[in-house]
Amino acid sequence: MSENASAFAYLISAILFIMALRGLSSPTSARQGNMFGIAGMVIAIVTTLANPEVVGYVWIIVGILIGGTIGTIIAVKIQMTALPQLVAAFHSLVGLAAVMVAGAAFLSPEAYGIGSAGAIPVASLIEMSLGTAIGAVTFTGSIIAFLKLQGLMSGAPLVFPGQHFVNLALGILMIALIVWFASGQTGFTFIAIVAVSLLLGVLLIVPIGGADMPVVISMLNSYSGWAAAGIGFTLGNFALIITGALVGSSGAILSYIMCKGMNRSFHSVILGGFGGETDAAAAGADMGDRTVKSGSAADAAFIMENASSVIIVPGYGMAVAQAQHALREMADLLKNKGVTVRYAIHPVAGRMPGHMNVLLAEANVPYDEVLELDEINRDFASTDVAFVIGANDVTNPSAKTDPTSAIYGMPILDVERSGTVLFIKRSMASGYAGVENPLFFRDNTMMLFSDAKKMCENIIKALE
Amino acid sequence: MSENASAFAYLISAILFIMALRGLSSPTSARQGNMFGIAGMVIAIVTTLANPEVVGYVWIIVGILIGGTIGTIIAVKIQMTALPQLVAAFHSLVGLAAVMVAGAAFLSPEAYGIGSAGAIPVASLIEMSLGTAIGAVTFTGSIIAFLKLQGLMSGAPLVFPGQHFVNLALGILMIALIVWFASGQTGFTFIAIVAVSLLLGVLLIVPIGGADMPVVISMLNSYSGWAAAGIGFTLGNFALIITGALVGSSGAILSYIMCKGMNRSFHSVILGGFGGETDAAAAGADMGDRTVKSGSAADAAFIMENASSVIIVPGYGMAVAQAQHALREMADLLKNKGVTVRYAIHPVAGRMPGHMNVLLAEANVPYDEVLELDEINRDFASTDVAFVIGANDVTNPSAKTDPTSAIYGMPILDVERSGTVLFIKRSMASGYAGVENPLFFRDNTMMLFSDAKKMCENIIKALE
Amino acid sequence: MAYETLIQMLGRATSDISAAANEKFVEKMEGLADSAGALANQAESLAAQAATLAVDAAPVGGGGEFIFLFTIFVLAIFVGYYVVWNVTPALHSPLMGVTNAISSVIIVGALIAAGPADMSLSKFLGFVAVALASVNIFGGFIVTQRMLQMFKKKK
Amino acid sequence: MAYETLIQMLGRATSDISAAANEKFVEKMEGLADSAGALANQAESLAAQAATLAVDAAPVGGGGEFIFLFTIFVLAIFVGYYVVWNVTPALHSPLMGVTNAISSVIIVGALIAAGPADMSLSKFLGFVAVALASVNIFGGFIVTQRMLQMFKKKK
Ligand SMILES: NC(=O)c1ccc[n+]([C@@H]2O[C@H](COP(=O)([O-])OP(=O)(O)OC[C@H]3O[C@@H](n4cnc5c(N)ncnc54)[C@H](OP(=O)(O)O)[C@@H]3O)[C@@H](O)[C@H]2O)c1
Ligand SMILES: NC(=O)c1ccc[n+]([C@@H]2O[C@H](COP(=O)([O-])OP(=O)(O)OC[C@H]3O[C@@H](n4cnc5c(N)ncnc54)[C@H](OP(=O)(O)O)[C@@H]3O)[C@@H](O)[C@H]2O)c1
Repeated sequence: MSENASAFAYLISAILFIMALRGLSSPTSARQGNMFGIAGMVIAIVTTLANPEVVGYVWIIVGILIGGTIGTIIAVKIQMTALPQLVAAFHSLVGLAAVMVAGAAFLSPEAYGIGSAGAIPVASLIEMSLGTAIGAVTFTGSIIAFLKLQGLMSGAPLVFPGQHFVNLALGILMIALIVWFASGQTGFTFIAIVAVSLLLGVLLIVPIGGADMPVVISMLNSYSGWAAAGIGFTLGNFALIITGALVGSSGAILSYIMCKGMNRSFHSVILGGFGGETDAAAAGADMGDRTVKSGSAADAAFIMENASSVIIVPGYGMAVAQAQHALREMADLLKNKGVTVRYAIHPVAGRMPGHMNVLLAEANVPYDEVLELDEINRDFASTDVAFVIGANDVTNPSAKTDPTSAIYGMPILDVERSGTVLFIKRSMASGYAGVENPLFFRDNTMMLFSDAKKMCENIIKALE
Repeated sequence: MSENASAFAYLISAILFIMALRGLSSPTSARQGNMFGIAGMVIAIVTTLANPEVVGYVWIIVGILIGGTIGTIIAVKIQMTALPQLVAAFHSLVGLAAVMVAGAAFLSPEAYGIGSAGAIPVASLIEMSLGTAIGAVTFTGSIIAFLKLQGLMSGAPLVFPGQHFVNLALGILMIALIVWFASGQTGFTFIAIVAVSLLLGVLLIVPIGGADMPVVISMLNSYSGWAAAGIGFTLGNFALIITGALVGSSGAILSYIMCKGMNRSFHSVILGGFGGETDAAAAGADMGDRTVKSGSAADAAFIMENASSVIIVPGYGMAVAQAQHALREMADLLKNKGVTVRYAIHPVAGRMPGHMNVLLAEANVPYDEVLELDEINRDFASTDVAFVIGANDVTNPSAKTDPTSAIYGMPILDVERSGTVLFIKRSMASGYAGVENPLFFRDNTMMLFSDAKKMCENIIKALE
Repeated sequence: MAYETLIQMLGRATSDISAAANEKFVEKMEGLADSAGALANQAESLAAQAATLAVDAAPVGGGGEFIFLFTIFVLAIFVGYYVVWNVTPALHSPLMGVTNAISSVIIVGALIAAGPADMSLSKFLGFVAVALASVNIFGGFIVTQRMLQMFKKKK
Repeated sequence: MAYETLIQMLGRATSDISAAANEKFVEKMEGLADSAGALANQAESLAAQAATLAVDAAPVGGGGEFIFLFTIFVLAIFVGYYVVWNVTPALHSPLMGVTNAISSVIIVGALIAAGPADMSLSKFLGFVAVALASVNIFGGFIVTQRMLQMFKKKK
C-alpha cells in the first residue's frame, strides 16, 4: 500500500473506534459497537502488516497466537465480580508493551523513520523517553492496583515517612535522566529511565488505598492514551493519535465522574493515605447508647410481600457476596406476588463505574428495571420499602446534613424517604469512606445482619 | 506570520467556533459562547490580514466598514418576529460572497497558490466550479425564500407543468458546463455556470410552499457549509474546513429535526408543491353538522382564574399577531391570583426551530417556565386548562389516531387530556399542514375567535 | 496474501479456544473474522481510491496533503454532529444566527482576493465579497447576541 | 501594526452605530473589541510558539507535518469528550473494557519492530510487545462482548 493509502486505512480504523465508543450510548447499540471496534483493530493490524518493511510474519503470528490465546482464555473464564482486577491486569500489559515499543524504536530507529541508531532527532528522543516513562509507571502501578484489588496485597494505604520527598527526588532524577538521554542517547540512560519509572510506579500507588484503585486505574488508562498519542506523533500515525486522544479523554472523564460521585478531589485521591478496609472496621465500634432494630429473613419477607413497591439498592457488599443471582430470584418472587420491584444504582456504588449494572445484567435483570440516581431518586418518597443490600455510603444522609462529614456534598440515594428501610450487611461497620451511617439508628430502619447472599436465600425460603 | 503559525491561528479560530456552538447547550453559557464566536472571527480575519500578500488595507477596511455598518443596523433594528426572513436574507449574501471568492480565485489563482491564470489544476477547477454553483444556488434560492417569508411574493407553491424536466435539463447542462470549464478554463464557461446556477436556485425554490422555507433555509445553510469546506480544501485552510463541517452538520441536523417534527420526508419537502397559506383557508370551510362551542374573553378569564394550573401552548398565530407581550402580562395576572402557569413548546411550533422560545424570551418570560414537549407532555392530564394561542397542527390528535392524515405519526402536545382546552384563533381555518383539527368539536373545548393579541388584551381587562 | 492466511489462522485459533467455553460466541467470532476480512478488503480498495484522489489533489498546491485535510474534515464532522445535537432546542434560533455568522469565515478567501495593492477585477470581486461577508458577520453575531440577551431565568 | 488600527477603527465604527440603538450593547462591544485584540495577540504568540515546536518536530520525519497532526489530535480530543459523555452510565464498565482493548492499537508500533526478517534485540522486543498487546486486544474485546451480551431488555 502506498503511504497515502495506509494513512487512509488508519483513518478508517480510528473512525471505527469512534463508532465503537459511540455504540455504548445505549445497550441496544453496544454490541454492534464492539464489532466496529474489532473491525477497526483488524484493519489497523492488516494495514501495518501490508507495510513493505514488515516481512517476519512467523514471529508475528506466533506472538499474536500466544497473546490471543492467553487473552481469550482469561476473558472467557473471568468472574464478573473480578472485573476491576482484570482491567488493572490488562492495563499493566499495555504499559509494558509501550516500553518495549519505545525500546525497539530506540534500537532500530530506521524502521520507524526517525533517523539512525545514535543519530535520532532530539524531539523523537524526548517523545520516546516520555512514552517509556509513562508506560513503565503504568506497568508497575497497574500491577500494584491489581494486587490490592485481588487481595494479594493489603488494600490498606502503605504510608511511610518522607514518602513525598522520595517521590519528588525520583521525579527530579527522571527529568535529569531524560535530558541526559536526549543529549547522549546511550542505552544505559534508557535502561535507567525504565528502572526509575518502574520504581516510581510502585511508590506512587502503594500509598493509595485499595478502594481508590478504580480512580487510579482510570487515571493510568488516560495517561497511557496520551502516551499512545505521543508515539502516534512520532510515527505520524492517525490511528494511534486519534485512539490515544479517545482513550485519554475516556480515562480522564471516568476519573472525574468517580471523584465527583465520591465528592473527593482528584488531588486527594492521588496523594493517597485514604480508605483502607481496616479503617472501616474500626469506625463501626462506637455505637454509643443508641439502639438498633434488627430483624430476620422472615420479618423482611413479611414486610416486602405486603408492600406495593420495593426499590432495591445494591452496593459493594452485593458484589463481594456474589448475591446478584439470589437477589434476582427474590425479586422475581416478589413480582409474582404483585409487588413492583425496581433497582436504583448510585454512580459510585460498588468499586468501579457501572459495576452494579454489569452484575445485575449477569443475573438477567432486564436493564430497563435498573435506574440511575437522577431517574429514581424522587420516587423513594412514594415507595414502601427500600431494600439496601451491601450498600452503605451511597445511602448516608450525613452527606446532605453534616458539613463536617468526609462525604459531605456527595449526591446520595434518598432511601430514608421510603416507608421502611431494610439494610443487609454483616455488622455495624461503616463502608468504604469510613463514615458512620445515622440511618442504622432510625425508627423506620431494620438491619438484617448476615452475608448478603445467605440473607437473600433465606428471604426466598420465607417467601415461598 | 509563518505558514505554520497562521495554520495554528486558524486552528484556534476553528476551536473558538466549536466553543461558540458548544455554549448553546444552555442559555446560561450561550452569551459567552457568542463571544467565543466573535473572537474566533477576529482571529481568522487578523491572521489573514497578516499574510504578507495582503497589503491593500484601504479597500478592505472600507469593505468591512460598509458591510459592518449595514449588518449592524439591520441586526439592531429587526423585529424578532421577522427572524426567519432575516436568516434567509443574510444567507443569500454568504452565497454571493462564495461565488465572488471563486471568481477571484479563477482570475488570480497565484494569490491562492493554485497555479497561474489559464493553468489552474483540474482538481481546483472542479472545487471552484462546485463552490460557485452551490453559492449561486444558495444566493437566488435564499432570495426567493426571503421574498416568500416576507410576504413580498406569494407563499403558495408555484408549480408549472414540466418543472422537474426543466430542472433535470438544467442539472445536466450544469454538469456539462463544469466538465467544459475544467478542461478549457475559459471565463465564458465560468459565467455560464453562474448564470445557470442562479436560474436553478430560483426554479428549485419557487415550487416549495412558504411554510416549508425553514427547512429549505437550513438545507441551503448546510450546503453552503460544505461549499466553504470545499474552498477550505483548495486553500488548505483549517478554519474554513472545520467551520464548513460545523455549519454543514448544523444545517443538516436542523433540517432533519424539522422534518421529523413535521413527520415529513426531506424528499417531499424538496419536491415542493406543499403547504400554501391558501390551502389552509380552503380546508376550513367544511364543518359538516358538527357544533362548536365558542366563548368570550370574559368566559376565558373566569375559567382560568378558577383553575389551579394552566399550560399555555403558543403557535405560529402568536408570532403573527405579536401577542407575546400581552400573553406574558396575562400570565403574570394569573400567577398573582395563585394559578400555576407554564408554557409548552412543540419542536416545530411557529415557523422556525426555537421560534417560540425567542419570542417568549423577548417578552421576558423566564426560560425555566418554558418546557419542551418531552418535559411537559405527561403533565397535561393533571392540568385544568390548556390555553392554545395561535397553534393548531401541533395539538391535532389525528396525528395519533388517523393513519390517513397528512400529519399521522407526528408527535403532538396532548392538550386534549387537560380539563378544558381554550383555542384562540381567528376562524375555523386549519393550520400549515391543511389538516382539520377534531379538537375544535370536542365538549371540553372552547373556541375564542379573535386575533391573538386582541384576545389576550381583553382577557387581561376581564382579569383586572 | 500472507495476512489472509493470518486471519484464517486467527479465526481457527479463536474457535479452538472458545469451543471449550461458549458455542454461540464461536459463531459470532467466525462471522466476525469473515466480516472483518471483508471490511479490510473494502478498506484497501477504498484506500486505493483515496490514494488516487490524493495523487490527483497533490499538485493542487497551497494546502499541504489531501489526506491530512480529509482527516481533519472527517473529525470536524463528528465534532459538529455532537456539538449541534447538544444544543438545547430552545436555542435553535440563535444557533441559526451563529452558524450564519461563522459561515462567513469565507471572508478569509475574500480578503486574499482584496489583498493586492493594485486594482483588478479580482480585487474588486474580493472587495464586494468582503463587504457582503461583513454584513453577515456583524449582523449574525449581533442578532444572536440580541436573542441571547433576552433569555432570562426566573428571578 | 496595521491591523491594530483596523480593530480600533472597527471598534469606533461599531460604537457610532450602536450608540443610536443600545447603550449597554456598546459597552459590551467595546470590551469585546479589546478582549478580541488581546486574544489575537495571545494567539499570535501562541502561534509563534507552535511554529517553533513545529520546526523542532519537522525533521522528526515519517509522519508529515506537525501542525496537521496536532490539529487532528485536538479534534480527536473533542470527539472523545463528546463520545464518552454520551456513554450511558450503565455501560461504564464495558467502556473500560473497550478502551483497554483499543489502547492496544499500540500493536501497530510493535508489529513494525517485529517486522524485519533477521533476529535482533529490537525484533525480540517487538515480538514480546505483539504478544502482550494481543492479550489485551483479545481479552479486552471478548470480556466486553461477554458483558454486553448480558444486558437484556424486559421480555
Ligand atoms: N463505584 C466506583 O467507581 C467507586 C470507585 C472508588 C470508590 N468507590 C467508593 O465505594 C463506595 C461504594 O459505596 P457502597 O454503598 O456500594 O459500598 P460501601 O459504602 O463500601 O458499603 C459496602 C457495605 O457492604 C457491606 N458488606 C461487605 N461485604 C458484605 C457481604 N458479604 N454481605 C453483606 N454485606 C457486606 C459492608 O458492611 P459490613 O462489613 O457490615 O458487612 C459495607 O458497609 C463509595 O464510598 C464510593 O465512593 C466507588
Ligand atoms: N417551527 C418550524 O421549524 C417549522 C418549520 C416549517 C413548518 N412548520 C410547520 O408549522 C406548523 C406549526 O404549527 P403551529 O401549531 O404553530 O401553527 P399552525 O398549525 O400553522 O396554526 C397556526 C394557527 O394560528 C392561527 N392564527 C394565524 N394568525 C393568527 C392571529 N393573528 N391571531 C390568532 N390566531 C392566528 C391560524 O388560524 P386562523 O387562521 O383561524 O386564525 C392557524 O390555525 C406545523 O405544521 C409545522 O409542521 C414549522
